[in-house]
Amino acid sequence: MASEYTPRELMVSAAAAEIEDGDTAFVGMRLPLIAFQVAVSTHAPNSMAVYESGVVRDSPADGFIHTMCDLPNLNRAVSATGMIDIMSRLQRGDIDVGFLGGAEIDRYGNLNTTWVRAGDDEIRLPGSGGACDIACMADRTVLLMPHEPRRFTEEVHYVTSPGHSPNGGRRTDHPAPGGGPSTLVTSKATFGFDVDGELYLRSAHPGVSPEEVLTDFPWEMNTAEDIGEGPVTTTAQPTDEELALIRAFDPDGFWTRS
Amino acid sequence: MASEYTPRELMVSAAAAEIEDGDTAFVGMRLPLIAFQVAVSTHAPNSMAVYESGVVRDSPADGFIHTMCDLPNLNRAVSATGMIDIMSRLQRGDIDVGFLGGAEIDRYGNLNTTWVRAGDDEIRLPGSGGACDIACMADRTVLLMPHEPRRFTEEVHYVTSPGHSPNGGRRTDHPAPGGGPSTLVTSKATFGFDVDGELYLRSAHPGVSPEEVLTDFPWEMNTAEDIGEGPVTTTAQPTDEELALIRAFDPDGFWTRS
Amino acid sequence: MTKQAVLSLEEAVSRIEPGSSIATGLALEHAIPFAAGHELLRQGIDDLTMIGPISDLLFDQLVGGGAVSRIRAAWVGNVSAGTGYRFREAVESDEIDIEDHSNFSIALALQAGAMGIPYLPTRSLLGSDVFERSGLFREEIDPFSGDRITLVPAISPDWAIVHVQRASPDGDVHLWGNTGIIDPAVGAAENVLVTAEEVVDPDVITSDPSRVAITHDQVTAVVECPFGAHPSPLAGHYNRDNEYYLEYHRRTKTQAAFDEWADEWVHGVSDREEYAEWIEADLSITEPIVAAEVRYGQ
Amino acid sequence: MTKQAVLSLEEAVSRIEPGSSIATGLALEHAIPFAAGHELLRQGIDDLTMIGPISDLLFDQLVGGGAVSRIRAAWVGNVSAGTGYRFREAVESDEIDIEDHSNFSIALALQAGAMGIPYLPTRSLLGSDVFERSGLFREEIDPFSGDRITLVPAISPDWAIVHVQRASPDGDVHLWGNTGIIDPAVGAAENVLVTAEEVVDPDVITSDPSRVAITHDQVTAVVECPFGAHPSPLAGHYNRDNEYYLEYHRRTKTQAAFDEWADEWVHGVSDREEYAEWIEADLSITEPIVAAEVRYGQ
Repeated sequence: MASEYTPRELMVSAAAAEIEDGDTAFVGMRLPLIAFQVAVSTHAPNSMAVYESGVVRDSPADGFIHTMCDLPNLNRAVSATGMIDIMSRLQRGDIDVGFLGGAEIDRYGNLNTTWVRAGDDEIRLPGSGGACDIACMADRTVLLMPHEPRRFTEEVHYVTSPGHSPNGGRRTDHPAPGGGPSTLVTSKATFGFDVDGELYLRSAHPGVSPEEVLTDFPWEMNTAEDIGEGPVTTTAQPTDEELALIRAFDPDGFWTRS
Repeated sequence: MASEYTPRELMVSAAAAEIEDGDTAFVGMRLPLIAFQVAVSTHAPNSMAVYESGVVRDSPADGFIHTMCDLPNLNRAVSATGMIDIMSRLQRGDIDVGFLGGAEIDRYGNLNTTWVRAGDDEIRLPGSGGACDIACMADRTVLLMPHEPRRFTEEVHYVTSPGHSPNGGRRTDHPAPGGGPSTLVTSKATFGFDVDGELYLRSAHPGVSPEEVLTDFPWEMNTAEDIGEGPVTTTAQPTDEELALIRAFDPDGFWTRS
Repeated sequence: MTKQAVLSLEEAVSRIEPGSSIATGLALEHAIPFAAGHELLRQGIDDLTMIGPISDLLFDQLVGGGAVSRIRAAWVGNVSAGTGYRFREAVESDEIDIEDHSNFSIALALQAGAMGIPYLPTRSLLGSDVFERSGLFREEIDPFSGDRITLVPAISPDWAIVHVQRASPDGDVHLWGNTGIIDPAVGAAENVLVTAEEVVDPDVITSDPSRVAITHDQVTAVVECPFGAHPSPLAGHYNRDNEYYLEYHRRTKTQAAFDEWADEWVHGVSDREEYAEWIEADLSITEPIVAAEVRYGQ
Repeated sequence: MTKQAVLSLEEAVSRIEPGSSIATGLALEHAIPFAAGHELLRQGIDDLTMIGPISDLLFDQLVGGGAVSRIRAAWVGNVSAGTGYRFREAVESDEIDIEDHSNFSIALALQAGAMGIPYLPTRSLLGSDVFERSGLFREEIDPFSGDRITLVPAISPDWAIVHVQRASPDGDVHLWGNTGIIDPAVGAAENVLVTAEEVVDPDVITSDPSRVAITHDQVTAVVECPFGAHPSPLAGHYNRDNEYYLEYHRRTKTQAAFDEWADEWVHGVSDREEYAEWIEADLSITEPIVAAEVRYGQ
């Protein structure tokens, strides 16, 4: 039996699983800060993380990090330079995986973190940060979002972070050089992107039914089964080791317990 | 009475005089290495020097420097970065004066340090280094050459470091953004560039007659008098203070006594 | 070009004219010049154009204080809590003009300014609305490969404001840890205001030329300003005051609430020494790491 | 990406294939990797394309030793004495191909490679024969201002060879003093060979992340190589051996004379330890300057 865990702890575990050993990951704010530390402490000891403020790390921080610039994230780092260096690594194709969040997503993985519509009003969000750059240029991106139906939309109101081409072929007919989104992790399920760059349901989190997940989307979404990838599975629960690490890296549960 | 001095010591003194207080100078190889140190030690205490290897200095080195990268030139430097930083200062217009040498010069101050012709043969020289960049982008450049008639030519064989436009107006009708050459110092005389960007004789060094200087050029060269700048003067001799400094900065006379 | 004299924060900030463009918050969540920003508010210097990458809170405070007309940035909010309410309300009600960037586009714009070139090309932006809904960037064809490429035009701010660990009185600066886009912004800016945790003897700075990030010829004013980056962290000096960010978030949902917050934390503070006494959290460095020795010499 | 093991100079250099392009001598007259260059000659690795800014002597030696087919550089010679006779003779007799650059154009070409973009624009070059007689650069119109501008296309060398003060066995590097175009070249190169004056415990390197100039993911091989930059200077370690440059100049006017010189100084040396014993000049640092303390921590 696995321990009790929060949806965010499961998301961190699922995000960590997307980092392969040897990967260089582009890590931004919030949950990915914890996910990289879990990955490098478990299955991906040779992975490395870059942060747009200038830091490169290949080990977890010895202390809670609220932001990439918190001092524990600098101690014993591989290096600390500036953004041009980090973004140049991204632009020249050295980043294997980048993490992105979004207030809205469409079926091609376009993300919006700039402006959303609420009835007749427009609501202003903080904006891109480095997300647009990561979305354009990382070899692949992993998207993390709370599972709320209002976030799933036929057309995002503003494409902050581009996904795949609506013309099929994923990034073939798209001006961005990176590979585009590979995985979406929500608080209820994980999703892949098919050969045409469209979202499909890959696994539902423990206790969530695939049907329940699918009805949250305003379009007819495929499942892994529909595209010949085998049945929709149940997302792996975080292991006890992972939970212990998550709670060590986020001791007050600031990012992962609420 | 001034002390005895070598032609190169006079050239260093004349080059130093071209650095104004508060200037940022772009300094390369050989005599300018000594000239900046003289200037900052005498009339231009607020001048600064940048070197394309990455060093910025505002004081003389405490020891002989054969090259810009010799360790005394790094000690107590203002900063040490890299070439992109230094060349960016040049490109954005922060360099007041740059020093250049040449194997050949024409009347518009075009310099050649790449290929020269000797009869039917072509002789390969080391090339531009940063000279082309300094020539294109410094606010003004000061040119230093041994006074040898074969170096003065109607058309240089290769324009390593561009001078003024042959169409008049100095740099007006020229693609390089800097101000172009302002002074030529040879081992016999100093020269300015007139409103059309053409060389004219400004002063002859002590013991040299202006006529003797003019006959060394294959074209009819104007003098200061011809262009209404007053008579051709005699170049100021290095002062005792300057000579003492030159001999402190170049104790074995490697650059300045031979 | 001439060397600087150390000024008071008040005197230094008073040199910034209303209507100026100011790049700051350049090291992202590190070393944000909050002290200088709050002095802008105290002096009522307004109509500012703020330029930055991720801005963790300071831009929101400047907007709340009525100092800002325009923002050219990649992200404005509160990294601990998300939304910056003052920014959001001002943009939604068209009180300020916003030019949306990505972190890289603002970095490249300043880098182009620092390099003295009209633009830098990038493989980012195309396919996004950061590109499509902006009149700033251009799509061109790379003449070497035929590929589509984006050109980001240079930005040269009137001012860059930077907080650093130590500076000489002349304005030569040692800075370490995350630097974000400090280098490009300092290179691009017309004037640089340096607030330093410590003003030190010039010999300290010249002992290590490779650590010098800003040279005096680039600097307009130097201010000694202990705790000048609080609540953001400063490498080697103090940790981030996370609770400050959360309290700010709770207390600034309306303009009236912000004004009350600012009366307390900005206008109610006569100088940074007094301010330092207010800070309740223990942010001190309790586990120092000393950098390995480096020698120069001849 | 994976961390490196420390190799012998022989083993590390043997990984460089004939026909490779190699950027080196990147810190100009500082920290030139002469030891690695001489090992290329001993192993007879030839048909090389050498890439660099000012090359103070090493390219001349590699040309003299028959290792070079092509040079893409701004200056090749001997900074103490001017002409590099082996280079001059090889170019004049068309034995090697030369692509003329300015220091900035080679810096920008590598910087474009490091940034992953096809070119960088510059205000330099136009009006010179460095531009006119080259098929490499392009003149374009800046679409923002209408000004004429030069585009310098990216160069991505197969190898960069760099000599540094200290490296961890993994390949993380502390480097200080003049760095010239080391950063752009390391970013642009497919492989990086680091020769280090000292290989040190990783804790030495991680004590000061802001001093790290090269990270292990960029590095293909690390070699401990004391005196590896001689006769060029290395900040904090040894001064320049000026007499070496003058002697080389006197002794290499003909190919036969060069061969005799190389028999002595290159082929007659079994390893760098033996080489170090040959050096007659006292190049040691007798007036050290210790960099002011810097702390990290939390």
